[in-house]
Amino acid sequence: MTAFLTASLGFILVMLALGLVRILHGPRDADRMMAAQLIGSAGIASTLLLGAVNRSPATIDVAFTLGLLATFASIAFVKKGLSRLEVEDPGSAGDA
Amino acid sequence: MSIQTALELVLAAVVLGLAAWAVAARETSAAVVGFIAYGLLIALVWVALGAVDVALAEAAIGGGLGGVLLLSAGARLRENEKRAAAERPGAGARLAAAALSAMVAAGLAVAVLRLPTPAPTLAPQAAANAAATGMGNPITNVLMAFRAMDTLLEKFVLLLGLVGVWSLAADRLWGGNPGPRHQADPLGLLAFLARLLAPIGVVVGIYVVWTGADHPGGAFQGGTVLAAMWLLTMMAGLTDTPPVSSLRLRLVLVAGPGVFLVVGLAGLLFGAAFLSYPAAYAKPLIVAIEVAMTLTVAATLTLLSAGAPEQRLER
Amino acid sequence: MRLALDVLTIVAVSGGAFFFLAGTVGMLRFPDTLTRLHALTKADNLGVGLVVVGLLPQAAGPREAAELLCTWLLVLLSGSVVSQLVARTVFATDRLGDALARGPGPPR
Amino acid sequence: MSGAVVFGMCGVAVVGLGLYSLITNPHPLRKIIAFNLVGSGAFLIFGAVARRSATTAFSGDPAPRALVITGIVVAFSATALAVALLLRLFDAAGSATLGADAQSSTADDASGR
Repeated sequence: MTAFLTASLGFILVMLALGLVRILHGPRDADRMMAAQLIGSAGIASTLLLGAVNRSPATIDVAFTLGLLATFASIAFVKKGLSRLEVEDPGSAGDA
Repeated sequence: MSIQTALELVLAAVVLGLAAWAVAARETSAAVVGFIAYGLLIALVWVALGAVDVALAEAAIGGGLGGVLLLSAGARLRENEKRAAAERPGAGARLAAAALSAMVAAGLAVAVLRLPTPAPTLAPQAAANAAATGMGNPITNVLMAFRAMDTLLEKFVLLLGLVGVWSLAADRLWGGNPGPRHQADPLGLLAFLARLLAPIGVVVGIYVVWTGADHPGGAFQGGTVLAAMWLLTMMAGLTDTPPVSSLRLRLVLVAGPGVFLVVGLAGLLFGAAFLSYPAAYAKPLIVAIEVAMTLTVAATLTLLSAGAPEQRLER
Repeated sequence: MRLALDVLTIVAVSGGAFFFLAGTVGMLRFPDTLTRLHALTKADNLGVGLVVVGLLPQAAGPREAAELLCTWLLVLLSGSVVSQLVARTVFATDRLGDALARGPGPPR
Repeated sequence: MSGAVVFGMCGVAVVGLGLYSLITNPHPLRKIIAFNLVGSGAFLIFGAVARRSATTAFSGDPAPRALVITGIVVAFSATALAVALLLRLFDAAGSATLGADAQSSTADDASGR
């Protein structure tokens, strides 16, 4: 079983490495951010598999923390994207 | 070459690729995204190195708070891009810098490869003295007992950093709330996510602190998760940062180092030395310090990410 | 029993790996941002989900199993909401781009 | 070749990359990222050193790891301070570059993005 899990881990890592190409190419920032999110998800799955291979239950806590925070940067990205649009679009400029 | 080494090589190559991208990317925003992905993956490297405690800290800071900090700064500095690019050093200077960096790296590589072969380790000593604190996680023991002075001073560094950030406020804004007020639809998706995720995250943060006594985890990691959740509610427009003149906020900020210092001085008065815990009360004292430290870390990291005061104090 | 559980692990983890493959290929080959977002969500939801399902039989106890499931639920929740937000940003940017391309003046 | 060597070398390379970027990249925010890369590489070297002493009983030396956790938090606070300084400089001077003629720029924000 360990051999199979290790092989799957390697496969997902290679997929993750291929995801780098999208970060490199873009062309938009949204594409790069999505690629980073894909890398985050693959990182979570790899962490879980690595924990199963090493038989260290505490590793799940790392995956859990990553799951909680992996989308954090995307949220900040969306916020900054939307705020830029609001600045350029005078119709929705509000002061509250 | 075993399959495990192959895996490690792939992982190291991906991490290096992301680091190289963060260095070489032309646009700053692209470099920031590369660095965020790097921060997410470096946690995986720490798991592979068997250091789950560090992986937790790196996942929380590198994946969460650091990315938010750099992304928002990058968005505000967008206008700066062209001006900075004009100052790019010439080919000769870049070549010299590359040579210097390569030399430093080569020196480090030699040092890493020539480390003494029966590797010196403090792990047996840390395990042998674990009974003195009653906690099973050697790293928590090192942080809170064996090298408690480092941790105490590090708390002061955090606080000094925050004082530095706050002191950058314009005079008329002093005492106001740090960072810009985030605008968001209170019934929108982001607010929905914040309402759902933040309570879960608070539980996770407390769990990480609690489990840190005997398993990987601890006050830093838990406090960072709490900070991220606070920041999330702010980004969703549900709450605002507290004004820096708030007394309650300042009490929370000094709670960690304060309790630590009081316990340390008590050790000097009643025990053997500064920061020595009496054996009977070692664990409750350490837990008390950790609770106070968690609150301080959470508040400090949140406010460090929010930045200097930018809103006028409302009376 | 053990054998059946191991077979479940192999099937589910392979399925998860397949969806990571699909997500990555989609991320690299799909023509525009929104279709790439579609590919990303497959890896997010099904990739992580199937790996979690596959690791459940290998978990040491109920606590570990519960943590595994919670990890997946977290990824599902935040991944789906953030994908929505990204899509909205992309839409809004596209609309703005169209408006700029049309130039000032009343729309015809 | 063990994990300690692989990731130790990875840390060495990251330090080299970060140092190069710290020197040559003109954008101050990129210098901050580079500074973080150098720090991260140094932490990785620490992690490799801690990993070398791994035995069946211990996963490695806890002392360097505790240092790394301290270091991560300190590096974050230094980063936050640097970012705050940079944003303040940008607000005050209208540009944020480290060159000698940084003050000569004018506010030409009317031209748009």
